[in-house]
Amino acid sequence: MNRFHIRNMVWLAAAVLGFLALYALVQAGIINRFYQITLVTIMINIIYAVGLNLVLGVAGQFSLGHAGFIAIGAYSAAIFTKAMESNTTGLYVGMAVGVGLSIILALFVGIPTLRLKGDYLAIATLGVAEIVRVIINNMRDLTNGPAGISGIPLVSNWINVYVFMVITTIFILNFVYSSAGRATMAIQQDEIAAESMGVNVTMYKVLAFVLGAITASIGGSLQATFLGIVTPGDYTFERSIDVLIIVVFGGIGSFTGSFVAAILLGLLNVFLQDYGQLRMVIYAIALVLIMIFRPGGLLGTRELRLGSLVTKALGKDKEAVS
Amino acid sequence: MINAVKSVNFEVNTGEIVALIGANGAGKSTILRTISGLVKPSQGSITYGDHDLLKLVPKKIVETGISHVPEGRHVFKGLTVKENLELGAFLRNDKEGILEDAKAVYQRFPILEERKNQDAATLSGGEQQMLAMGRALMSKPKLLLLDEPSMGLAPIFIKEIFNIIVDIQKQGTTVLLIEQNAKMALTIANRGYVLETGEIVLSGTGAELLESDDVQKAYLGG
Amino acid sequence: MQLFMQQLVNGISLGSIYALIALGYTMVYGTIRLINFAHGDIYMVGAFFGYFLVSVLNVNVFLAMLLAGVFCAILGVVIEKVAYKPLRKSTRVAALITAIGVSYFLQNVMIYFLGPEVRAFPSTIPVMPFRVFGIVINMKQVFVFVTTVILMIVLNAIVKHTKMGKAMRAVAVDSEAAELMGIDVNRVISFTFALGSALAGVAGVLVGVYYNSISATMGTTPGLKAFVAAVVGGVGSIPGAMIGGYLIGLLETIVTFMGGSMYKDAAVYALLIVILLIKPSGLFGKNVKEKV
Amino acid sequence: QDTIKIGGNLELSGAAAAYGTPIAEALQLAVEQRNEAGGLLDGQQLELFITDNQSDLTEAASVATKLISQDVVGIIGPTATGVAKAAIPIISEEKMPTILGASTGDGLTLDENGNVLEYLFRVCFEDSFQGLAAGQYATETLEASSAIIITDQALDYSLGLADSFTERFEANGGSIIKTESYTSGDTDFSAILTSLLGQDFDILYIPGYYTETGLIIKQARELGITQPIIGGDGYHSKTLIELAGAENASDIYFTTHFYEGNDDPKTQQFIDDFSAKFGKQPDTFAALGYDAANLLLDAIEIAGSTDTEAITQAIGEIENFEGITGTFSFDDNHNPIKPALMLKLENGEIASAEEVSAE
Amino acid sequence: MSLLEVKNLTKNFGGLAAVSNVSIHLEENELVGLIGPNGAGKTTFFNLLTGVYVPTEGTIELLTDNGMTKLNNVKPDKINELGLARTFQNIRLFKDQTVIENVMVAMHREQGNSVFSSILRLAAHYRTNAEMRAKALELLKIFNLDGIADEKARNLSYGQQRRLEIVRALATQPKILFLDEPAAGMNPAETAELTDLIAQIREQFDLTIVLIEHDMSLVMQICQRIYVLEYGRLIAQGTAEEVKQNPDVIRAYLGGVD
Ligand SMILES: Nc1ncnc2c1ncn2[C@@H]1O[C@H](COP(=O)(O)OP(=O)(O)OP(=O)(O)O)[C@@H](O)[C@H]1O
Ligand SMILES: Nc1ncnc2c1ncn2[C@@H]1O[C@H](COP(=O)(O)OP(=O)(O)OP(=O)(O)O)[C@@H](O)[C@H]1O
Ligand SMILES: [Mg+2]
Ligand SMILES: [Mg+2]
Repeated sequence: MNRFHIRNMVWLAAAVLGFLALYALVQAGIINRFYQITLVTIMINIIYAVGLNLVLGVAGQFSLGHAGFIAIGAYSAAIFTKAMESNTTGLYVGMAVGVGLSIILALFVGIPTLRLKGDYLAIATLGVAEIVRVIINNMRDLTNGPAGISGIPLVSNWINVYVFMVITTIFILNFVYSSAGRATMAIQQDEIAAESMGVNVTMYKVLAFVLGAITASIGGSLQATFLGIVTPGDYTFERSIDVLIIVVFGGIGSFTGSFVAAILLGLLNVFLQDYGQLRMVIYAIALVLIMIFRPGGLLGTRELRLGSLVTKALGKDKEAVS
Repeated sequence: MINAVKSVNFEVNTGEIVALIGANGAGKSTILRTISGLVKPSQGSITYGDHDLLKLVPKKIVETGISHVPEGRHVFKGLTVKENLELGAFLRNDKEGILEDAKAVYQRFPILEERKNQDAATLSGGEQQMLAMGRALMSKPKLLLLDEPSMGLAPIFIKEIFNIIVDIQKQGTTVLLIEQNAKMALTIANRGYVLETGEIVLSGTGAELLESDDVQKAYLGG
Repeated sequence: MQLFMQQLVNGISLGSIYALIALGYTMVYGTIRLINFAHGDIYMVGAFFGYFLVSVLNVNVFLAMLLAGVFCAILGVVIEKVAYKPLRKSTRVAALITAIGVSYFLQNVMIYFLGPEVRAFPSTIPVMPFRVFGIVINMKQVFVFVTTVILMIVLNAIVKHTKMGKAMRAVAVDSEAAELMGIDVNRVISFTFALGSALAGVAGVLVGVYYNSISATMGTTPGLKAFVAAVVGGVGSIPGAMIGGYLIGLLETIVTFMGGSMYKDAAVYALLIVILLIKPSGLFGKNVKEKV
Repeated sequence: QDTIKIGGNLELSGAAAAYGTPIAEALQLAVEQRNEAGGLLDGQQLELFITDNQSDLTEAASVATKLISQDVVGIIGPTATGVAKAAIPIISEEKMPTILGASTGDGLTLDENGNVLEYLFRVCFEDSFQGLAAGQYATETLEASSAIIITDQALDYSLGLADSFTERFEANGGSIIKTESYTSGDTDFSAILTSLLGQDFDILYIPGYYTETGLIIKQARELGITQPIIGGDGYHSKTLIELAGAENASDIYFTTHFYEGNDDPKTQQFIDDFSAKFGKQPDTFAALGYDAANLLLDAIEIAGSTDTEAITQAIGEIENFEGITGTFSFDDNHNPIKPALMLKLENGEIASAEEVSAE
Repeated sequence: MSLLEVKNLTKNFGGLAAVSNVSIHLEENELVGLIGPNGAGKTTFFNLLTGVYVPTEGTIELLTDNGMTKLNNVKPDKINELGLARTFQNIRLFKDQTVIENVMVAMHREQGNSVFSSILRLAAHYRTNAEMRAKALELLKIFNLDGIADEKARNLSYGQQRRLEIVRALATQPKILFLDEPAAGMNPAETAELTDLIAQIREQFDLTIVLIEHDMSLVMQICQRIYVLEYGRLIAQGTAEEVKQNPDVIRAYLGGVD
């Protein structure tokens, strides 16, 4: 209990338990191949949504450019995984390169554009993502153009996706509940006041944006190596909107909400698969109804704070500091 | 659900100035918002002349001659001072009369005339307060609801505001006034009510309340 | 040089289409600050409505355009009442998601009932090309251009000089204060939607006639481009929407002319970003100043 | 009695809905006809599961596993090459016989190392085949020596055709003067076409779908571009002519899979049946889908069981399958061996149809 | 040398000179009033000093460890770091954060560069966090806000919100505190209480305080010196007594005696 706090232990325990539960279900064949795809899709969506929630819910930056960063991660993973001798190494090298590129792009784009407000930022980031897609589309030597890259070794499965989901979530949550996170949140509430209280607005905005880009890119890498194919058509602005829907549906600013929403929408999708052409109609109606009856999202801004729940239950909230 | 206002009974007679005073959060603004239809009370009734105000939407309430200067000014940002005043006269159609009334507002607040074509968003706090007041006057109200009209005003303008209130009373307008500046308010008011946590705890003529020990202690700092 | 002039004509015709859709976009945005993602789909419904009038009922195109306008106005008002009104007090992003839901709904209902295929709109306006200084211009181009300009002027007059226009601007800024002025906020918003959607309906038929091609997904791309046009021009500004439309139309054409056709979409977004960086509220947008 | 379950992994919504939907319809028609004719394997009825993959990669994979978990014995689709690729790892691993209707992408039936994917077949020829055939036709029959290509840059199909066309056209001594591109969904091509006005060329090669190419033809002809226009099977729809306008649809050539005007009674019967059921003319996608479906159904009958291994084997061994899109067998790469047709349009009518080859 | 030296400060908005050629100085531990009719340029003056607006002309210089440092063109967060903090005329709290979080945001610089320790949740993170919390609570206590430390700021009454703004500004450990109409919306009893508090924190934190206020009882009672603005220009300065007698001030601001 010296270097780590009891709350960390609680979260760690929860993550391990979750893993074991899934493992058992997969072994027992209850989570069959079909549900594994659903499971992985949900988990990757969680990675995307948690990142976007940091940008939108905490920093208050309305970004519609998530698809661009996802595409970058996906393509670098695709290229490296195919090119390298060891596919697993390829994935991680590709992921690292994707993260690097995403950071560079996020800085390059973020520093000038993050001073835009609301919808203006949204359309500007959407534009950036579309530019990324057009470039990918036209760099046929590297990316194989609109046909995309297929035959990517299927290195990812539910296990490494789960691990990355846990890591990115913990990382982002810890950031949110740090002093820096508080400052970022303050910027969302009132930029001028935050600045006058000594908060470096540009830095924190860009930081949140970059973190969002990193997670998007990681998610993209995982998805590419799970599915085995990447095509530019898979990263249109509609992909950004899908992620946005998860975040809003769960409750902007609520990370628990993003989890719940990703799971529910994933299951809704499975349920709707049997409805053929009606499926999108039903989905659209569901979307409208959900927003009408729960405009603040499922959980509003509420959060499941497992750590504090347990420490409270143990009655050692105060003295656990040592 | 917070019950901002519990059970409040009071009346305003035609031609009167009635002051509502009370500490922060007592529910004063909520009462005005209920009268102008911005919030609907859980129970009770508000009648104005022959009208049952609870049955009317804000637009209809304005049509009956009620005008509300809300807390926090709520000027139309992005529109000029002039356009703000024109919106105050939204339900009127007498072009000449509107022009004349705008002139009268400018006369009372010369700074507004100087800022005529300026975006209301960039007005100083006090200027916005004056604009909100001027805008309400543009509708030629029969009943004027004022929520802390002197807030943020320089002493010289506070005097002006209270002069205006007395003036328009003379012209036949009824005024329901919320003020932190209880002394001034009670001085010009015919009657007053003291509100605490959603309930009326005291009422009387302006002079009576000014004299009251409770009021002295709680609201006049004396 | 002559080729370049010809390209300018092409750019202006294309720009007219974007401008036409952008006008309705910007109207709605200007009043309730909602990115009405479904606007492009209302335009699509308008096109289909016109298609059935013209090809099944043999209605005259101009009448069809008018009727499509009326139909879409009603549709717009219904959508607003059902889907957007309940969300007026919630976050803007929530309303945006609803708009996206409505967009998916319209598009997929049309696909469900009419199929995803492209249909040919009967060509009813004669092409009648004529030459001015060696540049070929046809009747359709003239028609679209003139319609767009007229609509822009009419709309601008409504917003700038009528009582309703003033009410729209007041509602945009502070709907509660607007109510206190005696403005019927619901009616103003309905009116805005009716007008914006009517424009979309007219545009739908017009584009159907112009390109003689319609499909359930026809609204997506122009919807997005029109949105970009509205932002470039400054959302809420009616002349801005038109200028934005023309700018994008011209840019696409010029980029293609210079041999960069594969990058024309990227160029449009690059233009958007550059303009926003220089003027964060678009060319004609009012920079809403915040008093500290 | 048990039913025999057939799956459809098709684009009913999303970007490729216009191509997946006719295949789904043809599939329905084929299954319905077979059921009316008494079903398969001693009167077992067929049950069809068509699931929408939304033209989305992940969905296509998900739908594939879902169909497999519903115990289908064979799958038709997906349609778009990219979408199909997302489903391939799964059907290969699960050993599910799959027939693609209109996925023309090169090498789709082969794995990364060039080995044939055992369970995957398609009834359409490859992009390169069409491109080469068109290149050959342009130089040999039309005697063209210079060409301009306009591609849909968002469409691998279009780029694939353009590549192989270029290869053959240049090999035969022609030259490509210029390449322009547009994006699927565009409706205004005047800028591209105007930039061709001053150029001297013999033909235009515009591989793409009728959705856009119909408009390109119209706008080109209206601008006074009179050169022959050549395309691929994406042109093969009545809508192309409607979009272009009959008066503009002249001197148009395209490679395709079948000719609705041929006197083969099978073809005419199909057209009648399809029109009767869906109230519209079938296009190539429908024709290919119909062949894919019937091929699978025949294979089940031949296999004599619903064992997927047996069905797979039966598909591979089918000889001279008599389809709407020609009579064919599969080559070693599971591509159909059949000639392409080159159709020519004059005034919106098919004026001629001749067999072409890539040789 | 003065603590803060402002020379010939001017700010134009289009044709309007909101602040025009104003020179003032502030000494250590002073309590200075800034008054003037509505629209005189008081808030704009604060905005210039705290970096929200960039001056059109003139200089602002602050005494720091490196001598007089020019503040023109320095960004607000840097100015705050140099020791200037403020409250706002139109309350600008972080409404959806709790009272104590509002204060802790203002203290974030203190925690130094510990993003790393935070993300990894090292024990150090919890320690500094607890320390900050304790410190924030102490400050809240002075203004009698500690009882509602975990309430969302938006739920506070107007008077409480004004006080929280002061606490938040204090938490940045300023040398100079600028208060823009701290008593607006308060009744006389509440104003009197606030007056005492302001005097008290000046003592306790060894602050220089500048306040804009229209409530003359407050201004006259505690300000050692007063500057008066009208139409952006400095029209008078001096002690409360001097200013009160000044005919220009009476004409422009106080109004004639009734
Ligand atoms: N929409 C609302 N939701 C919840 N509580 C509310 C709402 N509006 C007002 N309240 C609460 O009702 C109470 C009365 O508020 P009101 O604004 O009427 O007070 P007031 O007397 O005008 O105070 P002040 O002098 O500060 O303006 C307050 O405690 C306030 O927090
Ligand atoms: N951004 C701006 N653009 C244009 N004019 C402005 C801007 N900001 C302030 N002004 C004008 O400058 C003048 C000074 O405004 P300021 O807010 O400084 O006044 P103030 O002295 O604080 O008044 P109050 O006591 O009413 O708050 C006002 O007349 C205002 O209209
Ligand atoms: Mg109040
Ligand atoms: Mg001020």
